[in-house]
Amino acid sequence: MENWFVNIAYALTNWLTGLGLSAGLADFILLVVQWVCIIIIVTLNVIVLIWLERKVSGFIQQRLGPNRLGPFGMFQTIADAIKLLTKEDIIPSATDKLIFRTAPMFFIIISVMLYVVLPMGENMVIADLNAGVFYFISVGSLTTICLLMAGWGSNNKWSLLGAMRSVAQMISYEIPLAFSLLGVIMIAGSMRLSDIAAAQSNVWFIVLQPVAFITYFIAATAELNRGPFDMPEAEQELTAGAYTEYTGMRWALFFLAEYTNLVAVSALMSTMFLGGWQGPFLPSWLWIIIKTYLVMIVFMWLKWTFPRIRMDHLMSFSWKVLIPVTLANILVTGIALQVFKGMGW
Amino acid sequence: MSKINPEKMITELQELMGDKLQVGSDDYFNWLIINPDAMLGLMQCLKNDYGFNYLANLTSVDYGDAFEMIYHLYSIPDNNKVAVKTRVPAEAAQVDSLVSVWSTADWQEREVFDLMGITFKGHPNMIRILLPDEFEGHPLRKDFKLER
Amino acid sequence: MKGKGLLEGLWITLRHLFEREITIQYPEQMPYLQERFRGCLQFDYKKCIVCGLCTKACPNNVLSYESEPDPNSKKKLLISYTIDLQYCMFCNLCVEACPTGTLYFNHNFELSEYQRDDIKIVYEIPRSAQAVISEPVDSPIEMVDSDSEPAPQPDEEEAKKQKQINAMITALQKNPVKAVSKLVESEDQARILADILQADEKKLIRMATMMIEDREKAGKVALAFVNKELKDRQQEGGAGNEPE
Amino acid sequence: MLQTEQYTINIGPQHPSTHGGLHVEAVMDGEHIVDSIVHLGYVHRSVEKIAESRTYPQFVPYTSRLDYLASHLPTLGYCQTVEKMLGVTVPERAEYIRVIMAEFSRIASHLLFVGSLAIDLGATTGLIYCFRDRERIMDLFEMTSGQRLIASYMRIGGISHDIPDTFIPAVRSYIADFPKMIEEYEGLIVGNEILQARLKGIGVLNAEEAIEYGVTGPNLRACGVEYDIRKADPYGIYDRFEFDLPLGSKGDSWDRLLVRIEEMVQSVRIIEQALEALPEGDIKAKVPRIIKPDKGSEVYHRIESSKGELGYYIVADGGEKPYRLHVRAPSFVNLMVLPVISRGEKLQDIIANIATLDPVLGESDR
Repeated sequence: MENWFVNIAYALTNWLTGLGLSAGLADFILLVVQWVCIIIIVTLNVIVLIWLERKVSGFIQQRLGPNRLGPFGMFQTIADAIKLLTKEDIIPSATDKLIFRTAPMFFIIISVMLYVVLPMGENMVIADLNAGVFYFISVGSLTTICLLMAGWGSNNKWSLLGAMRSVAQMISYEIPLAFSLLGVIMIAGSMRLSDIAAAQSNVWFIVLQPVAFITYFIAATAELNRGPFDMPEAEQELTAGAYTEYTGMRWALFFLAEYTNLVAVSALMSTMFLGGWQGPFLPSWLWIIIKTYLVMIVFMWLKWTFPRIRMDHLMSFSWKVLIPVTLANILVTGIALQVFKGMGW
Repeated sequence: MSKINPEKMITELQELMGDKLQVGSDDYFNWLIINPDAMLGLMQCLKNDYGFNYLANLTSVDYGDAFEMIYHLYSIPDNNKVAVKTRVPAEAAQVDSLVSVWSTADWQEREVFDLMGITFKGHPNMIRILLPDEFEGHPLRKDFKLER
Repeated sequence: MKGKGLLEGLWITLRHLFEREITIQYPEQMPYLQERFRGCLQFDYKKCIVCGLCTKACPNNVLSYESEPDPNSKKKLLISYTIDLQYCMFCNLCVEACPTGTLYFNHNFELSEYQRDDIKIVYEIPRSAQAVISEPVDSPIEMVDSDSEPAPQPDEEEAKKQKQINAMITALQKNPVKAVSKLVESEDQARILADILQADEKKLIRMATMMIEDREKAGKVALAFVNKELKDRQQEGGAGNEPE
Repeated sequence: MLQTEQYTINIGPQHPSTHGGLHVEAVMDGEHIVDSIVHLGYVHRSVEKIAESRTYPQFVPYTSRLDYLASHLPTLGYCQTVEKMLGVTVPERAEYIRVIMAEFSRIASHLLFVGSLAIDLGATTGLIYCFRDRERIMDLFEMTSGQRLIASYMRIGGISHDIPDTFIPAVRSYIADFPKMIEEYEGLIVGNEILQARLKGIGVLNAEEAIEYGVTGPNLRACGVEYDIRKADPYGIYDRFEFDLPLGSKGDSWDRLLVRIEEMVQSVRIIEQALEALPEGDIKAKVPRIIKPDKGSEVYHRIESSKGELGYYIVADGGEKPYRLHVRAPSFVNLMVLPVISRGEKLQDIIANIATLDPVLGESDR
């Protein structure tokens, strides 16, 4: 069971080269197959996730959540997706059409791009970059541009406010996000995600870096635009923020991309702090799924408990609390590393 | 400030206002019926000298040939109360605005203007408040015809 | 400590995550309605004395009726009664005004209709049906004094009978539970009988004829119908329904 | 140099947080509110004109529709006003039941306040919990009057139905569960630091300004002014009950929340006392079917509604319909301070301010 997917990929490459294709072409085809798989997984995953979110919020609020379609209402999201797909695509006349149309597409593309470096099990990385963490952070921050595009292109004040908030928030929270990961990178000695996961075979980094875990968790919530940091959307204040003017499938794409981001960040968090694919008995890829889902349920739990923080509090929290804390964490980690090295560990 | 003596207040006010002020009372209120031209002065006096700092209610009644403005005043925390009335003829439906005395008169006067059509001299923003701006007529007037 | 409130909130929501749900699955599971719940306004024309108090009490002109003077007494006869439910505020003023309990609220709250006209509830009471249906048994006020009518001639009688039967059929179609309530003992039985008659038009016509011609026989037949239906239902229930 | 420009943004009339058809035109500088103009009238029904074409008893159901979140209170106010005109004495039992109902209405309204404040600040779950507990009050209303939200329960001279046998046990069980409910709100909503940070020091209204603008009810008491019509000008039998007036100190949104939470506890105290003292007897005084107050009689009567001073001014002309009826709606007057307290604050704060001023648009627009 452990090596199912690795074997499939290996067999596929072998078969392709057996057909007489060059190794490079076979790799390319394999890459395409992997991409298609990722997109399918992402879409299916989002369907499950939306269902899960609605179920979790329902249970927290002593409701049942979706329960009509399929077992436990599992197919409700599919029905919703079909509804959204068949809805009229309204583009308001005063919008900047090109930007308005392309924003959701960029958003989803960028979200899917995050999956390239994520190890989804032992030896299961599409491109095991040696600067994987760096890649993840930089691509992840691109999503803000899409929100800005959506907000600007909509030609709506609410949308623009939401977009501006998103930009401000991203600028503040990118820094603690990267800083909190630095501690882990220092201990692991690598930015390659598979190395980081492998380095946790003895002890998970959440034990070594608890402060970094908490700061990363908070910064990631802000980065994901999820409650209590859902400034750009903020439906009680900005109606729907950057998404106000979007309808039908374009709006659904935003939704899809947000959840795709959520999965990616949760997966990164399990890789960086929760031991990645490490775990007893079960195959590695199952472990990472379990960990990712647990992290996501915690995200949902937070969202359905807390009120939205105010914009200026959000910023001052980042600059006055998170950044100093993460900097201190880096300092302490560095000193501790040197001390332990001196002690000959 | 302690509880004021209503009789004393009324005599003092009568001295001050002369024949412009008439006095009445029922089970619940002492009524001060004042000429519209002296109303602003009376109100300022009531607020500044007698501590009626809370204008609870401000409304109007259409009596066909005349409009009556009714003000219910209370004082916090002494809990004195007095009611002031003033009558203006229907053809010249204008009274002094009390926004300068109590800010709470702002919207209540706008409401009276909106629904009853009495204008308030010195009101900073005399526009309709409940009905749409392009609405014609003032529905609480007795001559307003209901469509049905 | 800062953050304690946040954790407390998280603890509360976590506790509720595993608690029992409080929602009612509405279409399958009907909500529990209190006895006084005001659903749809109903009119029991057997009890109406055409006093007009309800229409005077109504703030919104929901209620209206047509009547004609009874030639035999000083009272009035009701021809039709209209409840225009779309303007109803369910304020209970008419029910309180009614001296005989003619108006009452039932527990039906599913009052939406596709057409505006369907919201209106119209009770039309044909003259001849009044004579038959409103045989006063439990209502304190007599509406029609049938004894005082002169004895009709034979063919006239035949025509009148046919007319009565027709009226009965309409009554059975319009408000079956009321119409058959005299035949059977309990309201449940009346409801079952009403269902049977609504389902089968032949039975309905037969029953209407019987009710005009031979009251006793009609009662017996009705009881037989009800018993058979109950038996059927029991068998069905035993075989098909799983225990909850 | 970067140039900035002020812009206007329309909060409402279609907006998730305006509690109905409220329209606030906000002049903004970035996220800061420079000025705001409140536009009302989206729910205007001209109730005062309707009253002139309805008889006195017929107008009772309309009053329920003013403040539909606490529907017993405006009805109570109207009935007491007409009773004052007629000089009717309401039977003791009816008075006590009225108090129980009125205080439950107040709790229901404040519960909705807490819940809607939570959801306006983004905490959806708080709303659901409040509604869960509010639902039980609605069941009590349904038990007595037959209607849940808009009960039309009070009548001129008394009440429409006596309470059923199941009512008192249900009330007692609700009161027994109430501390637990409050504890839950304290934990989830009031104790939450994010919410505290969003409410403390926001929408500050000082006492002089509040009286100047005619703000009443919990909003006034949050400013530290001890003024409650139940105590200052007792109506009905309120002088027989013992209860405290919770007061705020700063007059900010946070105080407005705390005052209301504490007021619910006080309302429960009143209900307990009323249950203890509930006598047997009639529920309705003898009132003629056609009510004709004397010509020229006019009454201003005010009660402490859940939003503030709810006053009715009625002028009779000897007929069976009021010649003039005016409703002094607390929501209407309280809303006036919204531009005052929101000036210079942020967009997110004006949402909190609208929520803590607790306007009911059915009442403010009439």
